Amino acid sequence: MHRPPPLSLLCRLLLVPLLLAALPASADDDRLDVVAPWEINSLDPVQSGLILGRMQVAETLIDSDDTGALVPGLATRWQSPDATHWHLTLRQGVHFHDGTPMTPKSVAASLERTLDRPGVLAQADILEVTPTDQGVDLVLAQPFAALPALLSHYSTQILAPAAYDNDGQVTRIIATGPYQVTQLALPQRLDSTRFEAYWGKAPAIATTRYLAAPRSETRTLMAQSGDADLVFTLDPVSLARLRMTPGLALFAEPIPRTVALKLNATHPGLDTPALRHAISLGIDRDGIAQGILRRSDAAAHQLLPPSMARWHLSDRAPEARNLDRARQLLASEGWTPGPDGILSRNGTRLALTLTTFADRPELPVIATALQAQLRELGMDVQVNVGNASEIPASHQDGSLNMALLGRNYGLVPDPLPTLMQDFGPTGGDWGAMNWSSPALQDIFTELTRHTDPARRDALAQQAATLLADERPVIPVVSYMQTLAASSRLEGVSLDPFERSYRLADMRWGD
Amino acid sequence: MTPLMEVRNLCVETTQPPIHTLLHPVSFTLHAGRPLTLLGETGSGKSLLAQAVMGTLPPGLRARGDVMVEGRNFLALPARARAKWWGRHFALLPQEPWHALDPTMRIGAQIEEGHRLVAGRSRSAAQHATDQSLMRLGLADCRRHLPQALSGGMAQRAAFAAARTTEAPIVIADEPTKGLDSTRRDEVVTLLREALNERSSLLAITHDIDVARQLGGDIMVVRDGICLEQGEARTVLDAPRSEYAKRLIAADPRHWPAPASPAPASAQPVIEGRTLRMKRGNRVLFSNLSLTLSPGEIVGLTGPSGCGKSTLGDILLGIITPDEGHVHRARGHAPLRFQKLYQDPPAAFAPHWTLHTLLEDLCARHRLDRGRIPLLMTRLGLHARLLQRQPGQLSGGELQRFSILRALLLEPVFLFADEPTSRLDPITQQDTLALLTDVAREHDCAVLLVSHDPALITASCDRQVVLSG
Amino acid sequence: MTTTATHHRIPLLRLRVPLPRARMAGALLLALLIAFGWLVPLWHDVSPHHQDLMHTLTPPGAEHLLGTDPLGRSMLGRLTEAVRLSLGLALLSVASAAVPGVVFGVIAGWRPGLVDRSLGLVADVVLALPGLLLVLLLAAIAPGTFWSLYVGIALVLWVEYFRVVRTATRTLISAPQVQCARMLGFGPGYIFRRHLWPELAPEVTTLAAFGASTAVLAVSSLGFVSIGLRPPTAELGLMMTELFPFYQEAPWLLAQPVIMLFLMVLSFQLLAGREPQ
Amino acid sequence: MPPLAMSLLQRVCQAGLVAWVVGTLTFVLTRTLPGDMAYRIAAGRYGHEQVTAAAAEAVRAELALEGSAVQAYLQWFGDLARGDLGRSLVSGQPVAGELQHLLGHSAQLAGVAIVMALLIGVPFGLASGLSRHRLLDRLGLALAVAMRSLPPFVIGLGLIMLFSITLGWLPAAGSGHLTHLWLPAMALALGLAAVSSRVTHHAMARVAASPFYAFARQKGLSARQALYRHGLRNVSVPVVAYLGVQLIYLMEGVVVIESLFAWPGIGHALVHAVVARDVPMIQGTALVLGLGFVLLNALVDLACRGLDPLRQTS
Repeated sequence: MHRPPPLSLLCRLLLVPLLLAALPASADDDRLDVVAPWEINSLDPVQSGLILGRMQVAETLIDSDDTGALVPGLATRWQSPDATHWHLTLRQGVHFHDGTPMTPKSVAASLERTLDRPGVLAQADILEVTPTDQGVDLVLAQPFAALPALLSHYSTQILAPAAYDNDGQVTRIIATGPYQVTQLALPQRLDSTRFEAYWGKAPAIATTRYLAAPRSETRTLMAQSGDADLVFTLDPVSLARLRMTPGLALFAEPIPRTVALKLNATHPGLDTPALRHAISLGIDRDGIAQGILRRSDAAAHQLLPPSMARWHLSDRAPEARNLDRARQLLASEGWTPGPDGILSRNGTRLALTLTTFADRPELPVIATALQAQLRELGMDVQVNVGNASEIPASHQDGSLNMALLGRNYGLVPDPLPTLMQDFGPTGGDWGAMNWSSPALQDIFTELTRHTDPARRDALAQQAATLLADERPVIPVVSYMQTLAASSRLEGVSLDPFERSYRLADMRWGD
Repeated sequence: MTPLMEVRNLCVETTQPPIHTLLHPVSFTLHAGRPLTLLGETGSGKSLLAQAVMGTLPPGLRARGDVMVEGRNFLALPARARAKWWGRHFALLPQEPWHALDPTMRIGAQIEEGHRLVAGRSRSAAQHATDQSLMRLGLADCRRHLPQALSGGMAQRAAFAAARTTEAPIVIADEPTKGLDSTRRDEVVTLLREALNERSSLLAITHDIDVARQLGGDIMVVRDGICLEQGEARTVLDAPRSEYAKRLIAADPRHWPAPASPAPASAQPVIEGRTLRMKRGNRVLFSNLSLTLSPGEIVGLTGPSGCGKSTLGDILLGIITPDEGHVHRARGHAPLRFQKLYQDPPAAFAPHWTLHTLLEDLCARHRLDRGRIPLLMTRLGLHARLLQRQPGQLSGGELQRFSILRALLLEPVFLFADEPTSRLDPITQQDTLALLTDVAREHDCAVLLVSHDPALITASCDRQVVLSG
Repeated sequence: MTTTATHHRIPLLRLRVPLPRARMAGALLLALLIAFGWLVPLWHDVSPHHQDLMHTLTPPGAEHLLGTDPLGRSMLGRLTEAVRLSLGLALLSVASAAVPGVVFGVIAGWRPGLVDRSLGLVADVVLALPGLLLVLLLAAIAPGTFWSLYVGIALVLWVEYFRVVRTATRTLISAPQVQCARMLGFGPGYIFRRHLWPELAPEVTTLAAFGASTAVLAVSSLGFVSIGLRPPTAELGLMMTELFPFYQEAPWLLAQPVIMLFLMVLSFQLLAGREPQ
Repeated sequence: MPPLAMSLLQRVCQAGLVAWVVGTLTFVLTRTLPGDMAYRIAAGRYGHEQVTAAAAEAVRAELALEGSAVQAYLQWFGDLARGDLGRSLVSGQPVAGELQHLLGHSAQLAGVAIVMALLIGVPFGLASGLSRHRLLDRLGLALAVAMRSLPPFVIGLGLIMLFSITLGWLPAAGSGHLTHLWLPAMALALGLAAVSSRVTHHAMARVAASPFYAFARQKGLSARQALYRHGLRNVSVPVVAYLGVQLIYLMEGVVVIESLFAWPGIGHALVHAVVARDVPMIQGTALVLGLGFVLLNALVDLACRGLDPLRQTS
């Protein structure tokens, strides 16, 4: 008795959204679209300098090349008689994006401001920054040979005086890079355009856009659909697929970033080198490399990669998984399997909590793998996936057992500052816990004084050996920086220190 | 006198096997200006007949036979084509006008749309026609009302106006007076009579003998889908031949036997209302009203609908507190012994449980003697197997008798019967009421019986109270 | 058709009554799921946590009936665990949402005026609070525990039950059948049992059916923004997020928990017999 | 007091109460949450790995986190009264400004999603509600159940695969251009449409079975006339009323969809704020969402009154 409404009407209504949607996607073709995971949560270089640097909006005084050797940035020369007093000579004819020239005063002001923010610069405690007619002079409390390396860290990027308001907050990004910000929509998007008055070689590509896409699936899809021209940090799973995708070129470069196990050296199950060695032996690095990272060469047997030759023990053979050896070591320390297969020593079971965080999607997965592998050794491991800050926090209150983290030793081209942070006299938030070695401290202090390369090499090797034997932190796998680029782009290359996306060197092919 | 519609061996049966014949073949002719009334108790297939003629049978049923209209067999037409005749050749007066009107549309609009879309008049003409019909039906000021603002009678008239925008020659009225009190009922009947003229005619379906008598014309007595007798109204009503027709006519309260000799009003009244006053909104229902009931006394309460009959009863039961005055109950009676019978039996039972469960609950609650149930059931003519059914599966009459039984279990001293039989067809009504009064007298239980039918009250009560409203 | 009284006389009307067949199917489906979750491990004993990083993402086959996940764990093992956990927790959240919802709903519907108004206001406010916030905060209070997620979700869902039950109760409580029951001397308990509950039950069970799926989905959504992860436990919602990255390399993996959830919701649906109106 | 004014007054009270509860709840909870706030905030600011004890202490000092909780609490309401939502602890930018930007995007998304959902769900519901074939009904039910058991990100994925990878019609993700809106909106809409199609179906079926609908036909109205004049209005009331409820589901979906489609939205922001213990941001977001919800429901009320004259009188 009741007929459905005429089909025509129905279809029309159903089609509307599709029709609306069917508008042609307009990806601005001359603009260089860059996609990476990291969101921009502030205008302040101390917080978001990473992206400002990579998008080549802001620059540091000192730069580095692919080998990690320091090269001139906004400063052309830097020297110090005693590693305590430093003289930097600034590059001439540099202009900020607002057209004002870069002066020693403005640089000094910018550095001063960076000093009262937390950041790497804190390590070399700088007493004063004084502008000279040619550049700036820095006076340190005690010698610090690696200062130039610190000055290449993004948190020390130089902004124009007009960038700050009265109480030192950054209100606009006015820097010196080849690209200047045209629009910044926190936390997702940064549009920039070529800065015509740039001191160096003018970029070929006029406009760029940075888009933060936290999900790796999203990034992969954007690469596949051609929405983005440069897509960074691809998840291992999608690489094979992207290789197949026409119109895409894949780039990969090992980077000095290592996934490592941070151990609480006072925990009864971790308090001797032998125990830590046992854990190291229990880890199936190749399995993790193959199964999770999909790379046979990902296994890391030392904290620092071969690319950092000074700190890498080239003569030391990689240690394969060896459960029997591991069990022996554990037994030698009095840990023997109980009825439930869990190790125990006079009545106490060996139960550990492995803390990690999900900001890096692979970490929870690796943690899960480690959980199972250590279980084979007889360790009862609980995985706690939380917020990154829980690691330093629980380091400070001493509640941490084990933590799985990714540590970038190339934060500044010279790993020394990072290592000093991690393995200082009281350990380090992202390094050793309740472990310290006077010997290592001596090596570090010497390293801060000496500038003679040969001497430094020797010292570095000693340090590396010490860390490799004591294992306060156990390396698991090493990272690979990955990039999917539109094959229309020419001059694409990866920076092993992830300082720059090198957009200025790229151009559109045809 | 030309036949408007000729129905030959029309019968209704189920489509799925086992094939059930719900309406046995009937034939009749509807002449212009001469109404035909189908008389019979509810559920006797009358309504099916109307639906069969209209072609609005519910799914699972089908009609066979011929319905000749204007020389064509309407029944043979495809459903779509039949729908085109609705409102144009047939005007159906719905059973419950209140529900037949769109609750969210103003009365005027609901009539006007017919004039425009069905009769195809221009906007202005439609408006004019609407005003005309509203005027004629005395609804002039209801144009912008919503159905909920209308009384049953008004709604029936509005529906009538909406259904007959094209002056369709064949008017079919299905139980047009259902649930209306006598005065409203007469209005509707006159309304229907007005619809009759040399071009049009009326097929009315009712169980109300008065309606049949007032409409005149021909009558068909139907029961259980079988036509028992048909003929000229006067002859059938005055000299019924079929047994059933006789009973049906006898069941009219006016033909009931005189009530048994009134019980002697004992000194001790069981319940007493003194100087009661009640307002609804700003309208005074009654004031300074006093009445007393003695044990075993049956008191009738009549008055037009909305005059506060139910309210008075609820006051006596203590469900409502009066604005003024107070209710005095004889000492020594538990409040449980003051009970009520509802107008719509199904609404007074929890629908999801068998009567056995419900009675069991009652006995358990008050530690009653279960032994009395079978006795009372036989006394009330209820078959034991009914206990296993859920309320929805019983007929109104059966269910009402169960509510009497339920009340009796509590040995009531006062029963407020709020139109207990108005939803029942005449015969059942007579039986049920007879039972009620008899049983009440046996148990020395006072009854306040509400009805809008004075005849019924006079026929079954010792004395009566009339609320003027 | 004419009056209720005639219904039992016309046999075809029984056709109108919703067929119990659907419910049977629902019960059967649920039984199968339960069997899958609890019985399968009995004859097919694979640990859901045992890894084999050399055989990851293997397609369904003789060795692993449902294949292996990215860590080379048996999907069959994980699915069984996930079904057990998700069923249990879904029921937990449904219960912790339905019970207060119904209780307060009945109270509010029964006692118009102040009680009703204040309860209604509370409900409105809870409704207005971003449910996400409540869940996130609760998840943050007891990090890494599942119950906190599900109870947090319940905190949001109870309002639905409340609203439905309240309106239903309002109309019922003024109906003659309840007035009559009062006159017959029955108390609130009885009235709820015999008069209210039978009317409320279908609505509530239907809400519950959808509530269960909402809960599981919410957990997967939270997992998607990396909240509530707790390796190596398998839970349907979290499995979906875990397996999402492999949608193209091993679509069958993602499909498995999704299908399981679909069957779960469907079975609840069929059991409930109706949908929210 | 007329019912309309009454309900409006109720809404206003509700809004006030919401503001108070949001402020209090978020404040109390964030203060009682486990984990050191300073560290959380530092992590939010400097990114993981850059969080050090030093950084955390600096944050603690800068924000005077040790200060009296009660004072901070009252402070917030004081500022709120002056329409100041404070500054984000992470970005240092004014919360109001950020919300404006984020809310704008989320509102777009939600708005378009709801419209799409209605455009898809209602016609389907009407058709299946009117047709006598159980098939459409069963199909609708199956679809609805399927949609309710598919996590939003899977739906989103499917859409991207179809519309941007296979057909290349629409950008996969991102923001800044109108075309970026359609896919995320549709991903949300499909879920909603599943539900609203069922609501419509039931409403339509109920109306179609009602005596007044039958009478409308018997008056002589054609099927379409009956539908348009007596069907749609009566159906629309429950459908619109249900929109109010659907807004809740929307919120949950929005978070996922926003992060999948890299859409700068408020749900995404809320998650970040909670993770980073960015109290002013949490409070601001929650407040805006809460009030928005109250407002929308008030609108739904009005719409229902407009559609259903019964509500105006009663």
